[in-house]
Amino acid sequence: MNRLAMTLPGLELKNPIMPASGCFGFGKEYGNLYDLSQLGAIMIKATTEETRYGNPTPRVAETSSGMLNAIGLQNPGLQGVLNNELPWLEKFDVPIIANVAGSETADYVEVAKQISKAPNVHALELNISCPNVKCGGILFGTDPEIAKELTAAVKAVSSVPVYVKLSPNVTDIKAMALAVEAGGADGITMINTLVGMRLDERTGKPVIANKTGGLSGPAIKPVAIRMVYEVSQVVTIPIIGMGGVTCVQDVVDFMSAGASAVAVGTANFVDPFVCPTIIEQLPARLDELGIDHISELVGRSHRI
Amino acid sequence: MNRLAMTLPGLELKNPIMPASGCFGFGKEYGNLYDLSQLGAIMIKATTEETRYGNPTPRVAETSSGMLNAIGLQNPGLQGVLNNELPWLEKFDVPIIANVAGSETADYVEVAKQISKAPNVHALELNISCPNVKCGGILFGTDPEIAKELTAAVKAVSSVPVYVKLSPNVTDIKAMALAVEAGGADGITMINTLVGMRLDERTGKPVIANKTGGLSGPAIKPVAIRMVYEVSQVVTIPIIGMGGVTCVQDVVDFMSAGASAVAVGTANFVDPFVCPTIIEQLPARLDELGIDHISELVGRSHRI
Amino acid sequence: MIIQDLMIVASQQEIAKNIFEMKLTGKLVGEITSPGQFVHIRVSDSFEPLLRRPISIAEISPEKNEMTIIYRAEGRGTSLLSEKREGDVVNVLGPLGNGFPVEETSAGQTAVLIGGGIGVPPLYELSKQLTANGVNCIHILGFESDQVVFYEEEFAALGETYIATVDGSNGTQGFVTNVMSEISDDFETFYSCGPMPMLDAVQKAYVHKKGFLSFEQRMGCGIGACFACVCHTNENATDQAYVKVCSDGPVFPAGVVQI
Amino acid sequence: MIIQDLMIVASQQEIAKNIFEMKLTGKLVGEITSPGQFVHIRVSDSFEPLLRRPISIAEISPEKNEMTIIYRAEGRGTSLLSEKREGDVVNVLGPLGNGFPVEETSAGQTAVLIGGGIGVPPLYELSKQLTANGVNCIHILGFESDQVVFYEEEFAALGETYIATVDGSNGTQGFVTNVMSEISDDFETFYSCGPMPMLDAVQKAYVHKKGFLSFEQRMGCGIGACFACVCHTNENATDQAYVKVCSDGPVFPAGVVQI
Ligand SMILES: Cc1cc2nc3c(=O)[nH]c(=O)nc-3n(C[C@H](O)[C@H](O)[C@H](O)COP(=O)(O)OP(=O)(O)OC[C@H]3O[C@@H](n4cnc5c(N)ncnc54)[C@H](O)[C@@H]3O)c2cc1C
Ligand SMILES: Cc1cc2nc3c(=O)[nH]c(=O)nc-3n(C[C@H](O)[C@H](O)[C@H](O)COP(=O)(O)OP(=O)(O)OC[C@H]3O[C@@H](n4cnc5c(N)ncnc54)[C@H](O)[C@@H]3O)c2cc1C
Ligand SMILES: Cc1cc2nc3c(=O)[nH]c(=O)nc-3n(C[C@H](O)[C@H](O)[C@H](O)COP(=O)(O)O)c2cc1C
Ligand SMILES: Cc1cc2nc3c(=O)[nH]c(=O)nc-3n(C[C@H](O)[C@H](O)[C@H](O)COP(=O)(O)O)c2cc1C
Ligand code: FES
Ligand code: FES
Repeated sequence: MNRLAMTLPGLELKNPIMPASGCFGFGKEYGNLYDLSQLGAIMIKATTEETRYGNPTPRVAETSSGMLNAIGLQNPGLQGVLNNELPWLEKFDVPIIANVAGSETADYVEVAKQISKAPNVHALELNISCPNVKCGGILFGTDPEIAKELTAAVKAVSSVPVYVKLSPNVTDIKAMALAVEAGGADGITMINTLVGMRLDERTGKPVIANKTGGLSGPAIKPVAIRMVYEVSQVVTIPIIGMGGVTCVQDVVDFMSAGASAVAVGTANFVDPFVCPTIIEQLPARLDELGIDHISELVGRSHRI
Repeated sequence: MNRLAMTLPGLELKNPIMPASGCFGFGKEYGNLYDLSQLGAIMIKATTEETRYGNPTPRVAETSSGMLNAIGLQNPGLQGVLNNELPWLEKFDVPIIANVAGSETADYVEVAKQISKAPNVHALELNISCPNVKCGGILFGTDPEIAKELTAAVKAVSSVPVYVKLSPNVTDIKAMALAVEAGGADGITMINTLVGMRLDERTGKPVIANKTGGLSGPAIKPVAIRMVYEVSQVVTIPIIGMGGVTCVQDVVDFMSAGASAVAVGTANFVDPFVCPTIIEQLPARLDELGIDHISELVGRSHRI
Repeated sequence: MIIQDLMIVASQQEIAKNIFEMKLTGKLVGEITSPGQFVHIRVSDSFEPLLRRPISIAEISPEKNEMTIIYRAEGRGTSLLSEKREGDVVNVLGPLGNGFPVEETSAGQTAVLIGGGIGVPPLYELSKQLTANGVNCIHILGFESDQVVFYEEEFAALGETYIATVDGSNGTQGFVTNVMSEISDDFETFYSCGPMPMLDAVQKAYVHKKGFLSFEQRMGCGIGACFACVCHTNENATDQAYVKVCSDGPVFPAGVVQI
Repeated sequence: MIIQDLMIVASQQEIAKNIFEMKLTGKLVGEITSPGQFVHIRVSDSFEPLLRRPISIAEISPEKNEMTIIYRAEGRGTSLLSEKREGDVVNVLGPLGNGFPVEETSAGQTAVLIGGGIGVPPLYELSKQLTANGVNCIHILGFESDQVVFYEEEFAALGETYIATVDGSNGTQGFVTNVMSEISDDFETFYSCGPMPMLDAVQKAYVHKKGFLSFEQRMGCGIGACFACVCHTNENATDQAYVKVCSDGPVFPAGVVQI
């Protein structure tokens, strides 16, 4: 028995640890550092229909126990990803979750339809929550009805299960979760970044060229845990949790809150080996907690 | 000329620095440590009509660069505050901002009416945003229409200007700000805490008895700065900014974002002398920035 | 008076497994008024970890402006504290709270001091002051195992001392209550500090005696302003009556606080 | 190969006002392939401050497994780094990026090395390697004032060295461009590192020469995965063409990057 294995829609995970979208590119750079087959899965950088350059620089700024980013969905476009990025990843024994983005429903549908056919793409992650794209994107992530319709439209064309990534910048995260579940989502990934800003100490102007950026890192973990805790009690589809994970205890916390798997974002920049390190340390932590299989952790915060 | 003086509705501030509500009790404890007349103002702990014990303990938990609290509006009740707390503060030359809370409109109105008559209460701060009270409270803070009506009802009875304290746990902070402005608010104070949770590392259960708590401290500063930046561009009433202030640069940042004064919350627990220290250091920082009067900072992030 | 003092580490020593004894010098020591008071320590210059850590004062040497604290390096705050070296500066707020009333036991009388784990430290200064006053002190100290027993000899030098360990690796096997049931109850007062279940058991066992218990709660400010550390009292049935552990306590007469 | 190495501080010294020279030993040194590569340093064991800091490699001594970095202690990250002492461990990721192409200048030819402020350090190892190859190096180094000038003698030992300071307190008053306009342009290549406006001026002044510029950008990962550090290139008009400073650079041939 593999005590770390988890099964989620479309995903047979050796372990529940995967790098989060946008924090791991398309895997190449980290693939030079370690064997990517160790990972439970890989969430690749958002893919849009056309090539995107993204926002002007500076695109990142540091904050207390966190960072802001406004990359702006830079990516080589659907064809670039299909032709140059995904094939390279085929040599690893690891399922890919393709992060799909766009400005309107038609874009999402087109990308979803085609990318879901790639042999190593086992699931889609609908990025309806990126705070750094101006047109459209933000609406999808904050209006339950629109999110539901988009989910349904993508589900209709996707060859693989569809996870929807929720934005924390909403009044009622449960309503958003229930809406995408009703739209047919097979799972939820959460949370994306909180919208934040840092000002230059001297000039008082925003440090990031895009002005606002997405806050990630340990600073947001309490918000993420709370949201996973709330959402996991109202939906029946599984959750991949994220937001500030840096160590094995954070993984235990997210799974206790109700996540069935956990993604690691910003921490990859601090320690490029963070994912394999966590995976290596998980069994010992389960022993300390007296737990046989990692699935026993899921939702224990609210189980009686 | 006092280069730190700021004038806001109801408030002649020697300097724009004041302790935030709930982080300074009713002033007595800090009054034993330093002369409270140094402060620009004092925001006292939330007052409700009746005496409240608040939530069970544990009520606080630490997080990365932040903390969670779920005090639950413990306070001696309106009569207790009027009879025992406010009179003690009269010996200091400092305007008091009374934080008013309740479960329904009638409670708010009653407290506002009476407490606004106290001689040293120069303004009210309507706490429509406390995330730790179950009944009612949370609704006021997230629905623009209800917030507007509450503001209008309190304005109708208050003898002093009314500031409304906004919750960051909303999809559209600008809509909330515009609503309370339309309801007649004289100013806005922001932000209250983000809703978060911490789990016990071993048991996986919430550390805080109330389960969720309000996240405060440096971790939330980027969210607060972003919201002040956004709101100050759509309202004409002044903003008292807060969220993670620990040092003189944070004050510069909040005023640059668009705040006319700044409140210090959690940092009082870390350094009880933080407010007088910041006040003392402000003139030198203005010199370094080449700024004559502190009001020149206000909104420079978005001024051309 | 409460002051914020930049104290100097005079020494730091691991005296049992993960248990550190730290001696600090500074003018704060001159403000301490009773054993059982505590200090609130900033473990880092940065805001991470954010909150101060409450630690009891274990011994004072006013003539040297020196105090001792004894703490378990457990979470990230106390671990950082344990990395401080002789000569380092530590930001300490204190003295805080109201300690044990030494005057409640008179010369010639007997007092029983019952401590559990990291509740033991404040009893040391208490015992020193009581014995200096001519009080006969009996110490009952409970620990997990012999590995984490500390100050056994120091207490023994002041009076009769019994150790209880959960695994029996030192002294009586079991809890302080196992020792308590074996000693004579020919004493006037008891003083206790330790985990809640222990305080509860002690209070129940000695319900007819005059006693004082020191409580722990999660803290924010440590000075009475934030209402983080409240406990219900047994005063009335409305559930409205409370005390703050940081400023009203941490020591309360037995029976006052709802356990 | 890029590795994450726990390097040991061999020495740390303030060599000018707020400018620190740190020598680090570890096997990472064996992986360095060219001058102008940089390392990404974790300044704290905690996650506050969160991000690594990119710092150029200023000198290498492969035989000692030692490298030198020179940095200005400015913000909270570099200030923490400046508190490290001999024997401390520093978590270093590297070597990163592509450095200056030494082979682009042949023995007997002349190269002009132009550095500004904290852009000066990588030029030192570059000059050492060039001169070792028989290249004649001319150094033009710009600083704010004499207080922050460093390595003047070290550069002078390798070749002709001109200093420019904004306030004129050392060398020519003004910028590196003031020196550039005075020296002969009888040279084959130029190499430059410093602030954007300086790189821009250098590139414009030497538009007909073969040159290499090292760029700075805010970074996330430092290895090419996060797209934080991109710059537009002059390649086409669609604005889609870009390079990543961390993994494609930081050194690019003059003219490639849009300034
Ligand atoms: C009045 C008082 C006196 C104390 N005296 C001592 C003493 O002399 N020696 C000693 O070893 N310990 C003592 N403690 C307990 C000590 O405060 C905690 O062990 C310590 O705060 C844990 O911090 P950490 O960094 O190890 O843990 P973390 O897990 O990092 O702590 C996280 C947060 O929880 C709080 N916390 C965790 N455990 C406790 C606890 N048991 N009580 C209160 N807050 C807690 C911390 O202060 C911090 O805010 C005392 C507690 C109180 C209230
Ligand atoms: C390839 C490269 C090589 C460098 N080599 C050197 C060197 O040899 N010596 C030296 O003193 N400095 C060098 N720098 C600049 C150095 O990285 C910054 O001065 C440093 O990161 C500032 O960190 P801080 O903690 O002082 O400032 P903070 O204000 O705390 O920094 C906040 C954030 O902004 C980033 N940041 C701030 N300034 C810069 C900058 N100029 N470039 C990139 N990121 C920045 C920090 O890395 C951090 O993420 C180099 C930069 C790059 C990109
Ligand atoms: C630099 C950066 C780029 C990101 N890009 C994407 C993206 O393309 N698509 C997406 O869904 N999320 C993106 N995210 C969000 C992360 O996937 C993750 O949801 C968030 O950062 C919270 O996790 P963390 O705190 O572990 O970083 C990005 C985050 C960062 C820091
Ligand atoms: C322990 C605690 C108690 C608080 N109580 C109140 C309160 O009674 N009323 C209120 O409006 N805000 C209350 N707040 C919120 C603060 O006033 C402030 O808005 C928030 O903490 C953000 O600022 P900070 O990061 O500087 O703490 C409380 C915050 C804390 C930490
Ligand atoms: S800790 Fe703030 S009141 Fe006790
Ligand atoms: S810093 Fe991440 S791509 Fe360059």
